[in-house]
Amino acid sequence: MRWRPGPIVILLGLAALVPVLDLLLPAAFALSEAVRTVFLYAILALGLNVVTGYAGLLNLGIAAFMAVGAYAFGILTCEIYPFQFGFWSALALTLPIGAAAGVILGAPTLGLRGDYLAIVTMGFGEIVQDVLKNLDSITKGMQGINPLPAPALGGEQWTADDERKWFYLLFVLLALTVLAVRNLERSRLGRAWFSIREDELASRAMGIRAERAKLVAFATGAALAAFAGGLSASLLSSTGEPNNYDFQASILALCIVIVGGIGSIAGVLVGALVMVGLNSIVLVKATAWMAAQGIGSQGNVLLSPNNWKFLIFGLALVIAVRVKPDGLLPPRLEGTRR
Amino acid sequence: MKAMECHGVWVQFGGLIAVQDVSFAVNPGEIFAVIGPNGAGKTTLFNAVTGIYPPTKGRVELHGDEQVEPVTPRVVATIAIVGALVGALAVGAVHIQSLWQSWIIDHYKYAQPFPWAEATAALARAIAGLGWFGGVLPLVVGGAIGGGAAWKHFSRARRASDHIARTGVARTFQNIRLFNELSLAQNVLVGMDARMRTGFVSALLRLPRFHAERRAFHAEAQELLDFVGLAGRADEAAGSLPYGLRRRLEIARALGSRPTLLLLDEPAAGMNPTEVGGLMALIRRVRDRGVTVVLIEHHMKLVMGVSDRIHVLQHGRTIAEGTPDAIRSDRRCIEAYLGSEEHG
Amino acid sequence: MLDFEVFVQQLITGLSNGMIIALIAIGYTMVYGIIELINFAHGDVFMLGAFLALTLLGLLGMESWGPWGQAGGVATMLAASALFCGGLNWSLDRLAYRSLRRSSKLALLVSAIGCSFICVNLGLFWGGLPMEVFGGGMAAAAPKDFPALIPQTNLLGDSFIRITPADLLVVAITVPLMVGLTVMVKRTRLGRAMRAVAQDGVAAALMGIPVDRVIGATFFIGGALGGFASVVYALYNNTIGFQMGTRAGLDAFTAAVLGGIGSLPGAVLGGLTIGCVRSMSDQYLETRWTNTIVFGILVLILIFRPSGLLGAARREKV
Amino acid sequence: MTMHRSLELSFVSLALALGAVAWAAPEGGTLKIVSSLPRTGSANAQTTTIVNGIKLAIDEVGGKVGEWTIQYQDMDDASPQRGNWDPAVEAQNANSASRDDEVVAYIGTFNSGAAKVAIPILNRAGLVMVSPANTYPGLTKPGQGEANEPMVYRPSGKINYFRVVPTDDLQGVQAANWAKDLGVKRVFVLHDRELYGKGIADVFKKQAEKVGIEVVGFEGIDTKAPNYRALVTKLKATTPDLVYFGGTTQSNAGQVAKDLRSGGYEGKYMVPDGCFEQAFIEAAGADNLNDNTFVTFGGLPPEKLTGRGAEFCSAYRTKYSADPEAYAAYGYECGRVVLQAIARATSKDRKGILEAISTTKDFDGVLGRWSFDANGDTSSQLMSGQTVHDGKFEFVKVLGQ
Repeated sequence: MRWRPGPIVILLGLAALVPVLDLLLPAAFALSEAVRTVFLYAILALGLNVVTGYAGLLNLGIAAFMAVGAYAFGILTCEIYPFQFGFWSALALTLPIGAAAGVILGAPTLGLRGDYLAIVTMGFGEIVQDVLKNLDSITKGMQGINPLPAPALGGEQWTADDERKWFYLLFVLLALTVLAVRNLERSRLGRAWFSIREDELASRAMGIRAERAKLVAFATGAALAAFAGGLSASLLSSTGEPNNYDFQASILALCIVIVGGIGSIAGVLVGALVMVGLNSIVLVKATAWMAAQGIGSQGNVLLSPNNWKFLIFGLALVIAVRVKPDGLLPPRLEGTRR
Repeated sequence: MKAMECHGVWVQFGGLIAVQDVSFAVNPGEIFAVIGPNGAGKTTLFNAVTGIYPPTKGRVELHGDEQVEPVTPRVVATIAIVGALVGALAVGAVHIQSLWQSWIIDHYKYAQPFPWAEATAALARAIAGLGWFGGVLPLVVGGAIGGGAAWKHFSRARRASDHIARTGVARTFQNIRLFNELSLAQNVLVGMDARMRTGFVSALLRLPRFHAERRAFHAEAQELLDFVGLAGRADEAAGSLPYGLRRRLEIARALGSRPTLLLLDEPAAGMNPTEVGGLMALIRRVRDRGVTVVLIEHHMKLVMGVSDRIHVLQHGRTIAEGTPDAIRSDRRCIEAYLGSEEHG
Repeated sequence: MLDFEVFVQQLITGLSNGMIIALIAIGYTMVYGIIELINFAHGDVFMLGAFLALTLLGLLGMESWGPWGQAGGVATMLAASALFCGGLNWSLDRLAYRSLRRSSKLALLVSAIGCSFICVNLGLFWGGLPMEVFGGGMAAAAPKDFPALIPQTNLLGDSFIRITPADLLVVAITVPLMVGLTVMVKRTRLGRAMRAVAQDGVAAALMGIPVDRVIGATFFIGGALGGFASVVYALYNNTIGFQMGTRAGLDAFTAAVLGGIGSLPGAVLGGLTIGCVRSMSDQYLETRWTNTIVFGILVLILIFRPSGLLGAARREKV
Repeated sequence: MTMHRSLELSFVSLALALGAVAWAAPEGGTLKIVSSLPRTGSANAQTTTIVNGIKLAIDEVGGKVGEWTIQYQDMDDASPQRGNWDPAVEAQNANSASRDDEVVAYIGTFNSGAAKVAIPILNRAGLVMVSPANTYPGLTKPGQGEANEPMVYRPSGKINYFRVVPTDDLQGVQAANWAKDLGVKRVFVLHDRELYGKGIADVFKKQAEKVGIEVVGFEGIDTKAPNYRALVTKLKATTPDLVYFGGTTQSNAGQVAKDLRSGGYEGKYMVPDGCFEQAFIEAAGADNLNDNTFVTFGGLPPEKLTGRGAEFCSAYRTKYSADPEAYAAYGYECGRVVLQAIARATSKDRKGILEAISTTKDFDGVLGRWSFDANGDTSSQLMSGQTVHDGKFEFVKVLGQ
């Protein structure tokens, strides 16, 4: 059989070319920075895809795990705490820490039916924010933790200015995440998740340990979200404030997964590109352009382009699922490639 | 030893008694049929046997064993550990700020080396100094909640269907429950899951052992599909399969776990006479693999043709049991069931 | 004041807040019961209802009406907001949800999230209307004062325990609505049709029930309750803002789940529970932990009662 | 005019893109000022007035300083799905400003948390940043915030961050002193758990204890709650004669006021400059505030201004047909500081303008006459106290005198 590149390979290949493209474009149109954000959200959404796409567990609090990762990374690395791990070891630690957080939330609640679980995860998202805000002697409350280290490779310390290095670091980590998720998807575990999503009762009757498989899905998703959180904190050199990881962030991740094509890795990548792109490329550039053209007036609420952002975002969601209810790149039949 | 025994099984939903004091035993290697008019409680009985819900009263033994996960020391230890962890979490949650204070804030001066030994000792002292109200109370309350939840979880899962399936009991469903979005091969592979050994890490990293196991099981899945007559369609979606063949796939999936006991819930429903003939042959071949078969069926030709013994239910009660010939001539059975079936 | 008085006062506050939550929660639970959709836009439809009420109040100049006139004004606002929210909810179903009935539940959910964003933006525009009640439109995003048509004076004179006309209004509007709704669902043809569709849409369609119409009616009734709730909320809290729907929706959905989703009495019980837990936690613990405590209690209850307080354990047909 | 400019600009960009001109000389004569503020969502009301202030300052000089044309770009650091400032967007704004060589000044941010993200990025690029709204002391003042602040914001070792607003540590102290003067004995302190509100409430509490006011309670509220009746019941039981709320209109200062009154609390209510805007009075309802609400503000209120300030007020009224509010004045001041620095700068590039801004001395601004100190803070310690009378803010006194 001849090997033909699948959509995942094509997407990642195109993404790798963005910095080259940037060399040709004027500075104002540089894309690689926005694409970095796409990468981060893609990792987060891949984590959510394991939980919601594969195992069928609606998780509305994935951003909480991102917060756990970001704050764990912050506390482990920042100079105002004694731990002061380096970038790599702290980033590696976000995975088990995220997984542990996933187990702590998941273990007591996985017996719940779909939407009950959704509300519990949403509540967990609120709790994490509250805890991060209220335990201010530990988490610095609303101040966020900064500065956080950038990676050092080959004895050389990066700064936030090394844009291309950052771009390719995130690119490689995203590719590794894709590979890991794909490996899980095409294994015994992935099959167990699919069977639970389709018919939990039947898969139990076939001897699938549904609780355990769900817990693993939950922990995997949480670990990936925490990983994305740690990375984003390092990229910004700050954990930001707890509010940055609120319900809205979880919703964005969910929209990425569903608009892209639930249960499909390529779909999640496209979804991240479309949703984050809409959010932080198209809308940003469009409003900047409109402002530059002198369109818009502060006196009239309708004439200020910023006031339309919610509407455009919402319409985009409604239209996207209307036109493509299964997402832009829905999964092909599992296993037809084996 | 019997392959399966029911001792005075009752199943009750609220006020409705679906199964009432049913007892029977199935010998290893036989084909045993449970028949009865609609609403006689056959499927409910199957569900009680396979752990989808527990019998209200009575016992179901599989291979001479009740198949309830026993309360072993290991289970007790797990519950205790969960309780202790939750208790510790509760203590931590209540005191996290003061503990952090005595561990980190009191000892860390910015940009100076951290005195780990000294700080940890201070932390230990702080924990020891929590006292009854601050320390022991949350520990006990948290431990009780955690342990209680763990026990509740265990007792719910004791006789869960996944546990029973893993002891060698497989089944099919009256209203076919395939995984429609998975391929045929994958449906069978789900059935085999209980026998697989690869864990998370070897799946993630695709260690050699992952590949070896995958090859072996994929080959076996093909073989099972051949066995039920679905050769060459391994990569089709189960949802696209014609109705008559879905039953066969369900049987292949059930056989994936190499069960010793197979429960078939109305396997011939909706089949035409030719298909029924093929199914009868298949059931016999399954038995010849050494699998004990228990089936629920309305289709009399099939029941009479393949069964070694038949058990008749009406309104949740046993009315007769015996060989096909005996049942055919049993007056009560004819009145209750066969009569209406054959002449109406 | 005595400790006991403080407790009673907190109970009153909790119950009043809880009833408003319950009224919104019923809208969620009805829609969920019938098409298993967490209607994210519900909270924002509720928010728009409050904006409509404030607009009417400003246009008609209700503040200068006499007490009886104002009572009539409140009735007008209730009717208008209920019709408006019901109609809006119905149109959301018609435009954004109906075509997705056969798609996955999650696509429907995203559509609802999208509608919620759209409604939020409409609220923002609305708040920027050049009307005096909206601050002349200069600060579209600022919270808006909703004039206190119902006074907040203490009916018990100088005592520490306060019962205000606003508290009574909450009771006077919510309780009859809840009773009426329960009767409607239990007794009327529409109610029976709704329950039939909720149980099994396909079977109901086969029996000749116009499923889409029944679902539309459910959206309308759920939305109308949100409309009533928005006026009660506005008269009780006296502030509205374009982002108030998010929080109200979150509380209400939590209440619906706590009580057992799909169950009307469950939604009411859930709402009252959350209201009371909130005020007790504010009083006896710290306000900043209140949210954590509410959700912590939710998780605890769900661990031991996985279908909520009054939800029936659902048995899958095998 | 601007249309023409940007057409020209895109032409140049196009030429660059095509590789026709490998390195075009920077287009002589254009300097860009950008602002990065949360323009989507709930803070929009305040940031609109800031942007109005900046635009007014630029318009006043006719969009030109000497031979140099000033371009202004209003960037949004909020994203729609968050409805609030978004760290990723803020970083993106700061990075794109650093990359664009024509940008010589960065006005922002609104939230101190966003400043923490932006300052180091701009610092490395040597781009000056002037904030109209950040009040978190640690951004500039050593010893006030974390041990590593403010050095961590200055990776290049030089100061590039300035602010025209007084920090929390000044305002909180003045507010507590004023409370003492008002005869307050017992105070209940509330805050919104945000960086600004909690910061100022912490300082207020400390100072209140110092000057002998008993702090009977200190609580962080949930800013999204529909009402605070339960909290008011608890608060009333501690019989305070002042409630201090560290927070803004957006974080529900108005609702707190309402619930205090409807809950039967009859004492005083004090809030910081985040509430010094008409929207606060509208949100709270004038009846709930009249004559026993006290607002502190860094600088003098519009109607007390003379000279420059008076001109600003009348110009603002003419242009936007509304009274300038606290943030409008801060925004205007930022704009003017930058423009004046451009005028004074010996070389019209980032370095020269940064230099010029850091040497701003005896600036005749709408907030009084002030200089930037060694940390980048305004030297103006002028604080005024307002009360609400008849639905309007009314100047009471200059604080600290």
